[in-house]
Amino acid sequence: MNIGHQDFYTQAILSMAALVGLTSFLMLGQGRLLRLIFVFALQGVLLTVTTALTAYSLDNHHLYISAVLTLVLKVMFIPWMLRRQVLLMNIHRDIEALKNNTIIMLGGASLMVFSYYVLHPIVQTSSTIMLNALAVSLSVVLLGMLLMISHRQAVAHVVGFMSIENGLFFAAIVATNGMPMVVELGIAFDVLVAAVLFGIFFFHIRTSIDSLDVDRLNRLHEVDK
Amino acid sequence: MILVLAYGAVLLSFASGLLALMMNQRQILLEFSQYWLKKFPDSYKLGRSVLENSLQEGRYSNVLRHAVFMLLGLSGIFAVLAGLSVMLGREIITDQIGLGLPWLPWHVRFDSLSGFFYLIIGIAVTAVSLYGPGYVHAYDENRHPFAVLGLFTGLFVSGMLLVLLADDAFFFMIAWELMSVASYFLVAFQHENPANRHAAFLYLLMAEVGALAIILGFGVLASFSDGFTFDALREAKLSTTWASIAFVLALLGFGMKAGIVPIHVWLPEAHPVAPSHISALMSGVMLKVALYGLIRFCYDLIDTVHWQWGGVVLIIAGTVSALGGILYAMMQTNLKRLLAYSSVENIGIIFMVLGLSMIFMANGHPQLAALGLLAALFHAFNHALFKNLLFLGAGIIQHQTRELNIEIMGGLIKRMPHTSKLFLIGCMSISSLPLFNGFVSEWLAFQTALQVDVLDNGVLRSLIPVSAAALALTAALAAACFVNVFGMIFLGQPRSRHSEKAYEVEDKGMLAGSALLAGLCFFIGIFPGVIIHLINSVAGQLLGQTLPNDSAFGWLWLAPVSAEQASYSPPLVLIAALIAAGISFWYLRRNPATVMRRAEPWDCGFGGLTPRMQYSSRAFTMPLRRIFAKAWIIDERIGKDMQGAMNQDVAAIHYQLQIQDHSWPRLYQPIAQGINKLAKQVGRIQTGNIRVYLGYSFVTLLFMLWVIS
Amino acid sequence: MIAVYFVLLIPFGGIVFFAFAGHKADTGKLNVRFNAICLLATIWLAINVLDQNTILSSGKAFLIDPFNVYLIVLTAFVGLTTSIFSAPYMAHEKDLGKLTDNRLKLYYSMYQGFMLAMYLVLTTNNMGVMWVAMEGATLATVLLVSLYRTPESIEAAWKYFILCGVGIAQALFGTILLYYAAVQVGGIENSLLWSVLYENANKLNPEILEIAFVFMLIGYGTKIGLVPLHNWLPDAHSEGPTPMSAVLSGLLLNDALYAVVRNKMLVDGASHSETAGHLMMGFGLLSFLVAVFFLHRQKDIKRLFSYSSIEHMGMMTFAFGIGSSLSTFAALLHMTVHSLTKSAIFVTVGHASQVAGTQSMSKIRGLIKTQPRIGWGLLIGTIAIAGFPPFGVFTSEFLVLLATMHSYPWLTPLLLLGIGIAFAGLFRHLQPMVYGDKPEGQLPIEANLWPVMIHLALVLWLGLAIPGFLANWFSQATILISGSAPL
Amino acid sequence: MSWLIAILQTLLFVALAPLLAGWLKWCKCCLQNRKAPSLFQPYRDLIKLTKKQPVVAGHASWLFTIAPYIIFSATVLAATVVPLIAVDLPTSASADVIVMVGFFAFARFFLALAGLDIGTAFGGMGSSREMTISSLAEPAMLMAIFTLTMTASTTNLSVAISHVLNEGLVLRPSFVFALFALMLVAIAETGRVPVDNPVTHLELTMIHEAMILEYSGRHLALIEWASQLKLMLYGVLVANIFFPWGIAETFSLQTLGLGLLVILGKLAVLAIFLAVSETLVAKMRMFRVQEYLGFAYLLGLLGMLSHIILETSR
Repeated sequence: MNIGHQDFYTQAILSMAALVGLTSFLMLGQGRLLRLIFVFALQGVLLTVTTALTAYSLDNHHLYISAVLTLVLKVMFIPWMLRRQVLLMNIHRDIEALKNNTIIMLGGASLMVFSYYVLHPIVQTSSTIMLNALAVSLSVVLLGMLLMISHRQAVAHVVGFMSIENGLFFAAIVATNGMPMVVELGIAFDVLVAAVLFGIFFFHIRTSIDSLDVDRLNRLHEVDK
Repeated sequence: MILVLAYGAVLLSFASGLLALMMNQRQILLEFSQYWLKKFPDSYKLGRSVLENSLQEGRYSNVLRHAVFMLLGLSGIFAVLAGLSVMLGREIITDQIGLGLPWLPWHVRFDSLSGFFYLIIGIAVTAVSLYGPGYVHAYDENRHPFAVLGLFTGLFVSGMLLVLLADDAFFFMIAWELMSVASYFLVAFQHENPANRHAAFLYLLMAEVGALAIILGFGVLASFSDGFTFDALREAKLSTTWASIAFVLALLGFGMKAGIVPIHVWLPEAHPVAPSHISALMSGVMLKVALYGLIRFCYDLIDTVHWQWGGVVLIIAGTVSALGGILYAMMQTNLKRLLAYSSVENIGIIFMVLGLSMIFMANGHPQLAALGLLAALFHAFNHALFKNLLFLGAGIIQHQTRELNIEIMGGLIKRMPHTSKLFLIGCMSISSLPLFNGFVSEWLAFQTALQVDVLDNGVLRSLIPVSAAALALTAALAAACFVNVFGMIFLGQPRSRHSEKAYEVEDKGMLAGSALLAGLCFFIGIFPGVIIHLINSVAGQLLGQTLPNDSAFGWLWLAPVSAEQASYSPPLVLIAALIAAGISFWYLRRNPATVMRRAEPWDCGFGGLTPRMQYSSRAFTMPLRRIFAKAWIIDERIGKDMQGAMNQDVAAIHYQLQIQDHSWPRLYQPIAQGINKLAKQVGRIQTGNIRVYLGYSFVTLLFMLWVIS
Repeated sequence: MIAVYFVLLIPFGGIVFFAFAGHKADTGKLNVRFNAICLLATIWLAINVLDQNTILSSGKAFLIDPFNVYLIVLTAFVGLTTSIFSAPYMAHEKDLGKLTDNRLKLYYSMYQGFMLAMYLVLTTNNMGVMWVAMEGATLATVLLVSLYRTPESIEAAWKYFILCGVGIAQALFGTILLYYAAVQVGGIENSLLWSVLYENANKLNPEILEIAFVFMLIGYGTKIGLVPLHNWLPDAHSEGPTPMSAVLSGLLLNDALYAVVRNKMLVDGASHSETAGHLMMGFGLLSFLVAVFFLHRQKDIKRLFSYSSIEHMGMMTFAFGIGSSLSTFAALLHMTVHSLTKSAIFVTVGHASQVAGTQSMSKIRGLIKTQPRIGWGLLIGTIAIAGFPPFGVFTSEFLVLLATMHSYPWLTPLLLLGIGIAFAGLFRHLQPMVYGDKPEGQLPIEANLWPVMIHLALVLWLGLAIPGFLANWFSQATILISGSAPL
Repeated sequence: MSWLIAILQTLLFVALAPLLAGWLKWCKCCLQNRKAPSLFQPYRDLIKLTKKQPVVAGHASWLFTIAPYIIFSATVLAATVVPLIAVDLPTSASADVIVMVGFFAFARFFLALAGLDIGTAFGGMGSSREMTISSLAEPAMLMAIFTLTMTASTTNLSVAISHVLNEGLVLRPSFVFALFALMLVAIAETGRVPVDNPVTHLELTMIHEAMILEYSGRHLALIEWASQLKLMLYGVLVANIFFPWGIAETFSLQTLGLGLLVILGKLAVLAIFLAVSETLVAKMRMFRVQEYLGFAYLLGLLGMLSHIILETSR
């Protein structure tokens, strides 16, 4: 079916979905930490807008709250914290040389296709938007994991982790118009705590292996060297 | 009533175990007794004095030791009574104990088969408990706490008894494993020397594997029936294939415990290192419990034994074990190791005869099947007697000479007169000489094999006589082996300081325990009818068929098939022997002029025979080692020290001989290495790099999503 | 039903109290008290459930049914005994100078936090909340894993954090899909509630539920420690303080499995294909077999037993996957006995490594001679976990084997192989540690072995006879999960 | 009545054994162109020995001194089992052929122990070799005997013999094999050339002699007598099992007398065969004995198989 026949709200959601997906791709290809964090913040903004949009169109009040939560957490607090850490440990200059970047990108693209393919059964039960939205969010999740697999910087891992959260959040918003309030709050709380813990851990890792390169966290293994 | 006796035996052995735990609790008992005496000051004068005496510092441990073994002995006696009464009554008693799974309480069944093995265990345990106190007295309480030994001995015995009582798979396995684990701790008792640790590990590992096989065997039956009670399993209607699978599993499981070649390796490792009275129980009794399991499984649970190949398998396995066992035994110099291998041999014989009876059963000759079963059970009984006797004897020797290596013993017959006589009886019965019990069962085995004519299948008709001849070879080799043993230990001149200094054991109990068994060996050898009468009730219950021998003069004549075909009357033979010996003795000794004179033996005129010039055990077995060289992995080294001009003349010669069991390099080492290799390979997946780990979960996710859609 | 609130509020109070009270000499004992009261509360709760089988709290926020009630009591019990053990243990660690007051403060308050999360996972009726609590458990324990601040511990904690975080995120996606499926049907009020979902399971779209289940399985499976998602587990167990390892092995893994099974019940309700079951069987068997081999190459005693945990969780997952009543009963029983035994083992292991002053097994020798109670405890515990009767583990493994024999006979050889190899792997390492002569410079330590004895006694009891009420719960739960009573 | 005959027959055995040995020696001497001692020389030797004072090795134990009596009476017991001049005697019912083998084993057991008891190299060597050879010989012998017992389907010797007797002259290939097997075994068991040489005292070749090297006086007499008895036993076995004709089936004087004469004749012939073979064949190396006995076993096996396949195949 053609997007032209959808109402404005749907169109907006779909374009948002597209943008969110785009941001994940940007992150995936990004070698510089500061830009990575910036794009992540951007994704947060998009989420906030989406949430607000949904809240407005359904005038569902508790979604406003979660929009605000997103704004505070994902747009302000976490990027701010990460940025601060990066500057603190002044690793903002070193660029992570991503090996075989193009392959990863292609992989990401194929992931998007894959997520459509996986979620296909859902089409019977619902409108295409849901499918698209869910597919996008699933691919955001997968891209987040791919980001973590491809990047060696602990900060990048945190960003990836958070972007996975974003993907989940997006799914929750567009597919089910948000989870019950208590769950939303719980998730937000978890994210907050996680963020704080990450902050602590950067410090510890830094002190123990004086770098944030996770490849050097390899004392515990089962391979005979 | 009978059940009370049976339970009593279990509980008493259990109680003895618990009592042993009191070893270190003297203080508590003391305080308690003080309190008690204060409470009733004027009661039980006698009990009070006894209590005070027994709780004295020096006395306590000794008293407790005796008390523990007394309980154990009581349980043995109870077991004997229970077994006898159930077999004489020829009844089947069932009961339930409110333990176990919610929908499956422990089922108990006490029938003649259980009763017979109850009898075996009872006798052995009684003897051991006579023997025990003197033996364990030697242990240093701090390094080898008696509490542990006593506790696990009690658990071990009760485990064995429970196995015989079990009437559902679950209870059976619990009892079975209780037996294994308890004996494991006993093997590991002196765990400061590595040999014990290694043996214990091997033993427990194989016990575990065997138990798993048995569970699987039950599982096969259970999956064709509802529930795990033996009654349900008996109802199971199996296709021949499944029955065969179950049989193979059972053979594997029980065979591993019974120690048939090539899954016997734990035996020669575990028996030498355990305390002697424990090895006596393990070798003499525990193997029989495994045998019980096999008989129960094959004759009782798998309802109709329709496949004679099972019997053939048993015959072949048995023959191999019998020959292998005795050949390996002959090459050992460690006495207890040797005895362990000879257990393998005897178990082999038993399996072989069982196979015969199975074949007869399959071909529809229940009476001959009964004969075979009789021979097998009878041999099991005899083996329990003389193997216990020999192990106890070995214990005494070790106790007195601090030695187990028969190469450096000798001349003990003068220093330990009683022990030597008892041991001689053991040797004679195990090498199946007439007038002793070993011979009777061997004779029955031959009689069974000779009934092969009734079979139609030509292959069997030619296979069975061959195995019978192998049995003959085994018997002859056993005789050679035990001539060697007795000769090296007791005869000739002492080869070491220890055996020169050795003296007869003071503790009467140790001798009494052995004497009991020796007496039984002889008695059963003369009046086999007694036992046969008992076994007939077993056969009657299992096969619904008994032997005709139960006739008049059954005690005098042994005519298992018919007096026409074969008969043997030990009492008459004994009388005749006495007459002949008496006449010749009287006739030759009547002349007083010819009293014996002692002189130096003939030394080829060189003079100065030294003990080192005697034939050693290695030398004794050398011809057989040459003849059956293929049976072992022999590593023989002769080194010469040269000296003198141009290093021509020999100063000294060193002789080294290592003899190894084939099954180690062929079977066990490959498995162990394989597992280690695999483990190394598997270890590679855990690289320590978190990104790889993330990759794992990523890939897994994609894969499973793909699988789903 | 008020009991539930007690059960939740007491640990919450604990968190706050320990966080603000700071660490004193008797904090350990206080911790014991908290857990003891909590245990009483759970018992009270259990007594409520005893007469009527399932209880929904007002507002349906909490659900207590035979499946989770015994897990709740178990959680409280293990929590208590472990705290009993941890008091002297942590004190000793502090004396060794490994820890500071601040860290101990954190430790105790997070201990309560972990307990809270566990109770929440078990009691809640809301799948979302269950997820939140599960994540909370991770967050609560991650700092404890890195409590010693050694490079290894930090590495372990980081891996634990990232892997579990990412994994659990999948579970959230699964939850969302579940919710979505429920919303799709329409006409279902507050459709994240398990009880509601369970009632309407047959209405839900099976495809979506199966996809959701995949995510759940991956997510919670990471917590269960299913191969190949298990990599965090040995690290976290070996580097954290031993009491933590005890509760992780004894409780966390169970609860993750609990979550998976809850979801499996929904999927089974929706679709009558056995996909979910087969997935679980595959995962379980794989984990079981792989872990078995890992046992052989361990050098660190705590790693050894954490792999054995993986092995046993694999077996439970497998058993739940089979889904026959017998196997389900076995799995429920196995959950209980495994967590009892394993936590007991970790307690002794902690003492043992304190005696030897190291966790590397090559240095731990002659425990029976050095400190007989610890040595025997470790030996008996391992015998129990290796599945020797009359301990309860044997019962459950026996039933699992027979159930497999019934349903998938050709898989039993694999199981047997695994059990055999696992046994060899455990004992080849265990024997040198407990047996042999006493090495130089090892001193007996102040050890409290009551927890071990109680645990092992309970396991023994369960092996000999399963008490009526427990048996009743088990069979109720079995009916709930597999749809039919055991035999 | 029958009991009386049985006892008499046993006594006859014991009495005749030295005569057979004498006869054998006589034949050999004649074959080797030596002047033969009188047939009754063995009796004289025995009597002389019983008169002598026995000398016992210094540290020999009681076992050494009672062994001869045990050996002798065990062999006598074996003699009670074997029908010499008459069949179906009660004694052969009280112990069948397997028991007879058992008696031999019994004697051998104590002989070997006695050899070890004196604590010299020779004794040990002798016992070791004796046990080796016998343990190889026993299966071969049982194979041979099984062939017979399976034909007659009894292990009771006298029943078996009367069975062979009653079914008349039947050519059984199995019997031929069994006969040869039994002969070979008999030679090995009785310590004749080529397995052992009873007359030699060259230390390294002797087996039986090595064990009894320390015996003297009445002990030696008993052992010698026992071995002569053993020789005769095997002879009678071979003779009466395979050529039973002439043995008495009813207890009348003439039948018994006839039986006696017949058996004497058979033994005489057998002895001649033995003497010839001993003159022609040389003693073989110790480690070729296994091949020899292996051959005997093979013959026994062939006999068994031919019995199963050729004679009673169904």
